[in-house]
Amino acid sequence: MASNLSEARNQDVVRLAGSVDLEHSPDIRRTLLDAVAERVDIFVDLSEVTYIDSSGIACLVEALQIARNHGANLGLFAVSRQAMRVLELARLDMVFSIHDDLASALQAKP
Amino acid sequence: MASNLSEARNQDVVRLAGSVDLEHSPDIRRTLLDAVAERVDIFVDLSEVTYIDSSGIACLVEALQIARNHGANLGLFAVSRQAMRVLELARLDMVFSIHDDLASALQAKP
Amino acid sequence: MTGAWSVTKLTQEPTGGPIEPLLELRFPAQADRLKLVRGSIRAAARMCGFNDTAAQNIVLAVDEACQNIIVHGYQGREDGEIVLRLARRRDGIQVSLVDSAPLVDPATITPRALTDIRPGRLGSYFIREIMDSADYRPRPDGAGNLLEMFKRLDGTPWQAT
Amino acid sequence: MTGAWSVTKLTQEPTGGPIEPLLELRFPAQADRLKLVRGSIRAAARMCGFNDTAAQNIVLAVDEACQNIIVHGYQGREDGEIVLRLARRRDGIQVSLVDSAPLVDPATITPRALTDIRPGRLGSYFIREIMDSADYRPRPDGAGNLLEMFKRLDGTPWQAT
Ligand SMILES: Nc1ncnc2c1ncn2[C@@H]1O[C@H](COP(=O)(O)OP(=O)(O)O)[C@@H](O)[C@H]1O
Ligand SMILES: Nc1ncnc2c1ncn2[C@@H]1O[C@H](COP(=O)(O)OP(=O)(O)O)[C@@H](O)[C@H]1O
Repeated sequence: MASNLSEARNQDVVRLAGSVDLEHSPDIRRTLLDAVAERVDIFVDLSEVTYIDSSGIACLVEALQIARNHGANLGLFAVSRQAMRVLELARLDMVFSIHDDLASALQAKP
Repeated sequence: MASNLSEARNQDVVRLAGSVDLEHSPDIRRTLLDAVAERVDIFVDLSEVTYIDSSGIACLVEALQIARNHGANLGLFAVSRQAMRVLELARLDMVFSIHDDLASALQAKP
Repeated sequence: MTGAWSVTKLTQEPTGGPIEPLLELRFPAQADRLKLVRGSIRAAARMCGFNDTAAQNIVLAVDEACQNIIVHGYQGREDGEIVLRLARRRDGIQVSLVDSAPLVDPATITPRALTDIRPGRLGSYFIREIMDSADYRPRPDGAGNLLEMFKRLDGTPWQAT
Repeated sequence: MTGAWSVTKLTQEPTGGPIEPLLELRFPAQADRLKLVRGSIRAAARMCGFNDTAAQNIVLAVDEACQNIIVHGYQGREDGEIVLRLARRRDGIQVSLVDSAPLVDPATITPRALTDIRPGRLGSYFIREIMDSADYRPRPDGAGNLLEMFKRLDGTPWQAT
């Protein structure tokens, strides 16, 4: 129920937490688009996401598209059970590269 | 939010779980009163209690009184944070004997 | 405290600024419905700025007030309904409960004494312990009761009147 | 599926036995209110017999339908209100949403195709994926829309009409 959302930018890692929903997606979208604007690979930590809706998924998809247009990538890691359920519902679990943790995400960098 | 309540009688241990509330307290009262009717010391496991209200507390108090009238005791152990908060609000944390786990509860038996 | 604990400064002198409606819930006065509203009360309290422990206490107080309407107000009448309104004020949360039960005499609502170790009178005790005010009065149309409760954000303790 | 996905067997031929009202919620059509109702939807779905994963999916579907009313129906109008009714049927959960927004043409509600990798049209896609039916029609008084959704307990997949 808690909607506390924290985003921490640390190099190429963005951490989303709490409810990634209509209330918070405008801020989250800004954060993600700022991150991908730098044209480096971005990894998004979804471990603390307790709720995500279509507006949250849309932010991730939009950022992924921009990253790819730059020849970069946007990967997800430590995806919470709640977030994975919704990614699977959206059939986007095969579209994003999804990693267990940051270490394997960095490993997988081409 | 879940209201699944399970009570397992095992010798002198009663386990309460889920919501110990107005919906479930008639059943819980029956279980506790049956237990204390046997005139032995009873230990109640509250580790899985996610919600308890006045009707749940009332069941525990009534069973405690009957146990004491028999010269027996009713102790609580592994009290969940939610249940402890309510026992403290009711100022009953000093009335019940409260133990960390079943082993220490049995140890404390006079 | 002098017998009843019904009239408080809150309703006489609302000083907390504008009241912002958050959510209204309407449900049959039955014990198995209370689990459906607890999450909303908790989330509303969080939205008003309470920490999670305080929010859980507010859930308990409101739940107890609903239970009293179910058990004492409607006395098990199957067609009873409860309306629960949650509103935000700058200085706290305001919770209103409306029923269509026979009029309550607030003087009969006597919480247990602290030293009482008996099964009853815990509900009103929790309400008084947790909330800053609880004001029972008849609905304007006389067709039931209105219970107005308020909990301040700063946690100032209960003030008897 | 033929264009719109609005008319289903459910409303033409209710076969699920009596409908038992569980809870009605009424709130301003604003994004920050949705967190207040999610817990109730989840608890109601559990009460109707759904497991927790199914209940969380139902929360998502109903939340998306509310979002569409907020974003597309009221288009940010501040005085809009949403009424959400949760009811139990022997064979599942029935969820109704009432608004006072301009009438919706269900034919314009076109979920994304599975292969679409674009940010939009996910809301109606989730509703269709999760629920067994979603039936949009005008309120009897014409003053807004009524969306009637149903999810069967046995999980029979979506049936286009
Ligand atoms: N909504 C109400 N309508 C009528 N009487 C009430 C109501 N709330 C409380 N009371 C009265 O106040 C008494 C104390 O209530 P409470 O402390 O909740 O304890 P209990 O429900 O265990 O009696 C009740 O026994 C009842 O007589
Ligand atoms: N309640 C509604 N009122 C008006 N139009 C709606 C409503 N719900 C859906 N729509 C229409 O259906 C389209 C698809 O909705 P949806 O799949 O939720 O995606 P999105 O909200 O991202 O556009 C919307 O763009 C809108 O045109």
